[in-house]
Amino acid sequence: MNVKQQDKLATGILYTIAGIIILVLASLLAFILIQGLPHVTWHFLTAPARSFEAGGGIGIQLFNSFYLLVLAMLISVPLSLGAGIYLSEYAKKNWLTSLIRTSIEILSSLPSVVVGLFGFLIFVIQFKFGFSILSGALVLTVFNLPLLTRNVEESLASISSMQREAGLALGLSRWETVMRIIVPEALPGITTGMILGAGRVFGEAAALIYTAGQSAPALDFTNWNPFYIASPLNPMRPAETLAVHIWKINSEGIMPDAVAVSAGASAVLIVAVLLFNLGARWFGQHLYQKMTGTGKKGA
Amino acid sequence: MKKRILLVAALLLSLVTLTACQSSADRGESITVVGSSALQPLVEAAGEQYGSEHLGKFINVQGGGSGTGLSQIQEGAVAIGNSDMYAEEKRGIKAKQLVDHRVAVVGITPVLNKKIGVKNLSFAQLKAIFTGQVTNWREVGGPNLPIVIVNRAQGSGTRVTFEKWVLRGAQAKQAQEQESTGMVRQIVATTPGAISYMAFSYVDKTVAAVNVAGVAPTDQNVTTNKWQIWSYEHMYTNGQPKGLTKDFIRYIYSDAIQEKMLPKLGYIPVNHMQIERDLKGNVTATKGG
Amino acid sequence: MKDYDLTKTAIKTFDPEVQEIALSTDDLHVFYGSKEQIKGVSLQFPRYQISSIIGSSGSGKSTYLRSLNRMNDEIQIARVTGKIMYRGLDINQPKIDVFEMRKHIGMVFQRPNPFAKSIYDNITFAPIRHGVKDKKVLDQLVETTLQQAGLWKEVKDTLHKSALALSGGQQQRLCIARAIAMKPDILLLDEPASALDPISTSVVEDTLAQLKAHYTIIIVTHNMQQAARISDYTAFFHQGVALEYAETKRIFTKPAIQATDDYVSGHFG
Amino acid sequence: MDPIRESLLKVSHQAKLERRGRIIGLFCISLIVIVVAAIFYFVASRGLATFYHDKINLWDFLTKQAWNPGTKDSHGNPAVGALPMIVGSFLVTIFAAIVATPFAIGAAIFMTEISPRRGMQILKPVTELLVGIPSVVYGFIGLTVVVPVIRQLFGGTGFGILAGTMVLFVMILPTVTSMSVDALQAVPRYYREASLALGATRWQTIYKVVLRSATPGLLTAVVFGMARAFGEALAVQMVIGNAALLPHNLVSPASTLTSILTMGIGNTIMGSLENNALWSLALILLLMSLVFNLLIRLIGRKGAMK
Repeated sequence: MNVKQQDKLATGILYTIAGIIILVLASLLAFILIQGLPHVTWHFLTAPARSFEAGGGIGIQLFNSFYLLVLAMLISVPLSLGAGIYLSEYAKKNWLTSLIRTSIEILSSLPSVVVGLFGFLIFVIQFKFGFSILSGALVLTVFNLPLLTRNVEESLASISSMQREAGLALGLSRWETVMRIIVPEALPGITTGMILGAGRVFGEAAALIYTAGQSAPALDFTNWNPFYIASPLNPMRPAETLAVHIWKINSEGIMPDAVAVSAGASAVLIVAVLLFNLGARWFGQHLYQKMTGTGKKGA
Repeated sequence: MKKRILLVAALLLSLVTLTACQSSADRGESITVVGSSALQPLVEAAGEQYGSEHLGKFINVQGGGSGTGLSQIQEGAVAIGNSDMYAEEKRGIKAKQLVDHRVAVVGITPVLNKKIGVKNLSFAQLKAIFTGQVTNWREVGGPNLPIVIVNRAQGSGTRVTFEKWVLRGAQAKQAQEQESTGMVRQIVATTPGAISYMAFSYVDKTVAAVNVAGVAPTDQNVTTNKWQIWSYEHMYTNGQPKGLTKDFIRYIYSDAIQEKMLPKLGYIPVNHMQIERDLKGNVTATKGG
Repeated sequence: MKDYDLTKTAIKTFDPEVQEIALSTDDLHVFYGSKEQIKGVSLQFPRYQISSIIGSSGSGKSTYLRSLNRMNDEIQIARVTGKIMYRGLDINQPKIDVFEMRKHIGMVFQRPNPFAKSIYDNITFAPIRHGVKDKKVLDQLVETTLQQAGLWKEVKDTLHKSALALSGGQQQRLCIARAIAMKPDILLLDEPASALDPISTSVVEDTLAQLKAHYTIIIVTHNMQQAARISDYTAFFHQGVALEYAETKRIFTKPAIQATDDYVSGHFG
Repeated sequence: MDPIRESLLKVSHQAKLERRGRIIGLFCISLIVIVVAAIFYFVASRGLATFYHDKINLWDFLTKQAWNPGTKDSHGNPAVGALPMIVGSFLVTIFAAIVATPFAIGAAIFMTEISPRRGMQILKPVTELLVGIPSVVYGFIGLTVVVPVIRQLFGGTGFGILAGTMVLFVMILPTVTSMSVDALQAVPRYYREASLALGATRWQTIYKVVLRSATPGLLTAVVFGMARAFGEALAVQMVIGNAALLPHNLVSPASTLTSILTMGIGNTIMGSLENNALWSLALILLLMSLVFNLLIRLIGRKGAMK
């Protein structure tokens, strides 16, 4: 076989591989959507769940997922940004830093159930937050911080050190240089990481079972006073999320339409992740343009 | 941008602290019930109904398993701990300080994959199957098909009850384990030669329940103890219940729950029992019988 | 490579009464880890003059320049000892506010490094952060600095376009404009023309000649013709030592040291 | 007095900002360090209690095959042999990596070398979307699709190492792919140009130049994927069968450290041997993740030296 044929063959194989991957994903998506979408109605999206009768919806779970996501990201984004900046800009290159880095990375491959149990013992019991959105958001923060921090650090490190020198040579502090020049430039990378993190938050079940809880008490959508117990904004109420709901009905569901609810909820979850993905990407691009004054990424 | 994020975070944190400090009067009242996944549907349904009848009062129900329920109530982290077994049966639990409320009875039946076709098994056969002495359905009057055992997780209430009355102290064969009844049912339904066990309420058309020693798995047979594989569902409180906890437990014992809701969900009301069985398995007739 | 006697040096000194000194170093040493990069350099840079530093690659000329406004502080393994005298103060000591100091001792780097922002923002960014808020003042600042850097005509209609869209030469002049927008006392340039084509280079050189009226300029270059063209004084570095420092004309016509002679006549190494 | 000289001796606004920024950063990183330390302490203290408090022999724990912490064996010792789970975890991880590597690297080559435009427009969003699918859904699909198919093809129950491998393969694919893309993109363009200019075909260039110089990065991607696979719990638990038995073949029910851990943790009482033994499994997971990490570093260092 001569080199030309080899080249053709290899290209063919690569096309096949790319095709297979797309096929696998397409069939995955199709499977979830075809099974689930027929069950998705406006009623399904807004009605509260029923524990043992047919006809329940996922309204509260859907809201909980989003609220938890927002809360978790509000806590973890600034923290990971601060930590990532510290690691990439300030930390001395010594054994202590590398120890910290290593332990953060190890934490990121810990099974989420271990993190969930840790959160349960610390936040739910020790801090007496109970099964609540707050406990859930905190445990998701713990769960997500290593990944986000690493991502921020890597994104910052990928920006040329010449940019830092430029800022410093103008008499700016390293902090201001990083916050106003390096971070905006690293924004696409940081946003991608945040999106992936948010996707993990949205789909996480194991860590939430013991922290945000598995019950979705009825919410009073007319009362937005965060102190009222049935208020959607109350961070101290238990909140079953969509992923936990899927897990629960798959394992212990006794409602007659459990299969349909589970399939429908999975489809909604996928669609939500997809929409979120696109939205965050658009937002990141928008922010990047606004902060750097560029139409497109420069040369 | 950073400042804004920090500001929002600070606001939220203060909000949270405020919320935590607020008196219970303006934010309603709630208790948390944790534990046995077998009892979870009942308490959840009852809690929902209770909440709709008592405005501003909320019952939060969590699963997690009997072990979680017992250890949480022992630590005083929750108001009620649900369990499928007596607290005394679980190692590491100081049962003395806990108050037992037996709110329902659940019968547990062996279930088979429908294609096996075996209708009746003796206790000896069941024991032989689950200890691994018998590995083919042919040996117990079925088709020539290897037996696939599906267990619940070690320590699960359903498994403890089943092994207590079927194996009677013998060591179970190491086999597949599943965390939840839903998974077990799905696996038994789709795997040729599969056998497992589950609460009556979970048995549906996809799996086949069998008679044990000629006794059918019915509520009626449980109330007379002719069907021996059953357990009480316990709601444990740490000390005598007070306030909302007490009110809710009383509500569970009310006719609205016991007579109307329990049968619909597949549980047997405690006062239907014609016998009483204590921790050691001693059976005595009750007033009802 | 020939071995030159590093102890034999010819360093010009100035009489402060006659010539005002903008910046000077006294026995400056720079260590990267355990390696000594600069081995005790003492030089005086006169005010409103262009001084250039020449020498082969690895002679330590850039390292020396970077320590003048303490950019070497940002390299963790670097350690600088000796005195850097500026306005009667040794600025190589912790109590000196390094950020304030860098406002007065600006720097332009070897490769153009504009921020990923618009041309306008590139220039106004630092002044705004240092407290200039008035829009009119900023507009004026952008125009004057760009004019001083010889870039105004080319970009005056595209001020709000990304600076990254400019050519390399334009970017470098923008960086110069950005540096002088801080109205520094002293401008340090680290081979500012090394990445540029000949035309851009000559524009940058013209720019520097004009800036000389208001700024003290210290420029590192590997291009001897450039040093000869634009500078008033020239220092020759070799292996971390300043071997000779004198009027530029003298360095290129009658060097006092053999090494300098070899270097400027192309027989070096 | 010289105002510039004066200002040099004062603390400037920027210096204050710098100090504040450093403190904020330090605060964030300390918080993370505290959390990490707390989790490590937490897992280690409970995981080690099995050996100190309950007097289990470490060697027995690692090599014995019987896992039944609630009961005692013939010598009166609790049966806590974690070997089946350790073997199971390693098998699914290694197999998943073996299957995923060619696909991931192939896809990465496609995206960077063959058809960057289409690759980046279709394949990249597609792989990133895969990351967003929750593991519950993967497990659900594994249970309803993969397990029956395996049962049809190979007999048995369908649960086992093979099913776990298939599910993990799809789960780690996006991670490995996107990291491989990064590794390939890091190869300077002039390497390729030089090779092509010398008359090499595209495939020769990819194979002999690009892949070779990206090897450390690609290895890192694979090891990272393995670390992921090792720690995955819910999805694997749904398809592997969770039998604490040494697997005889790829289609007999087996178990992993995570599956046994996740399953048992709700049914045991804090402080009991059953519970401690599960935390010992978590400790093994933690240590393995340390090993994977060191491996990644080692590869990185080798790559840097080249």
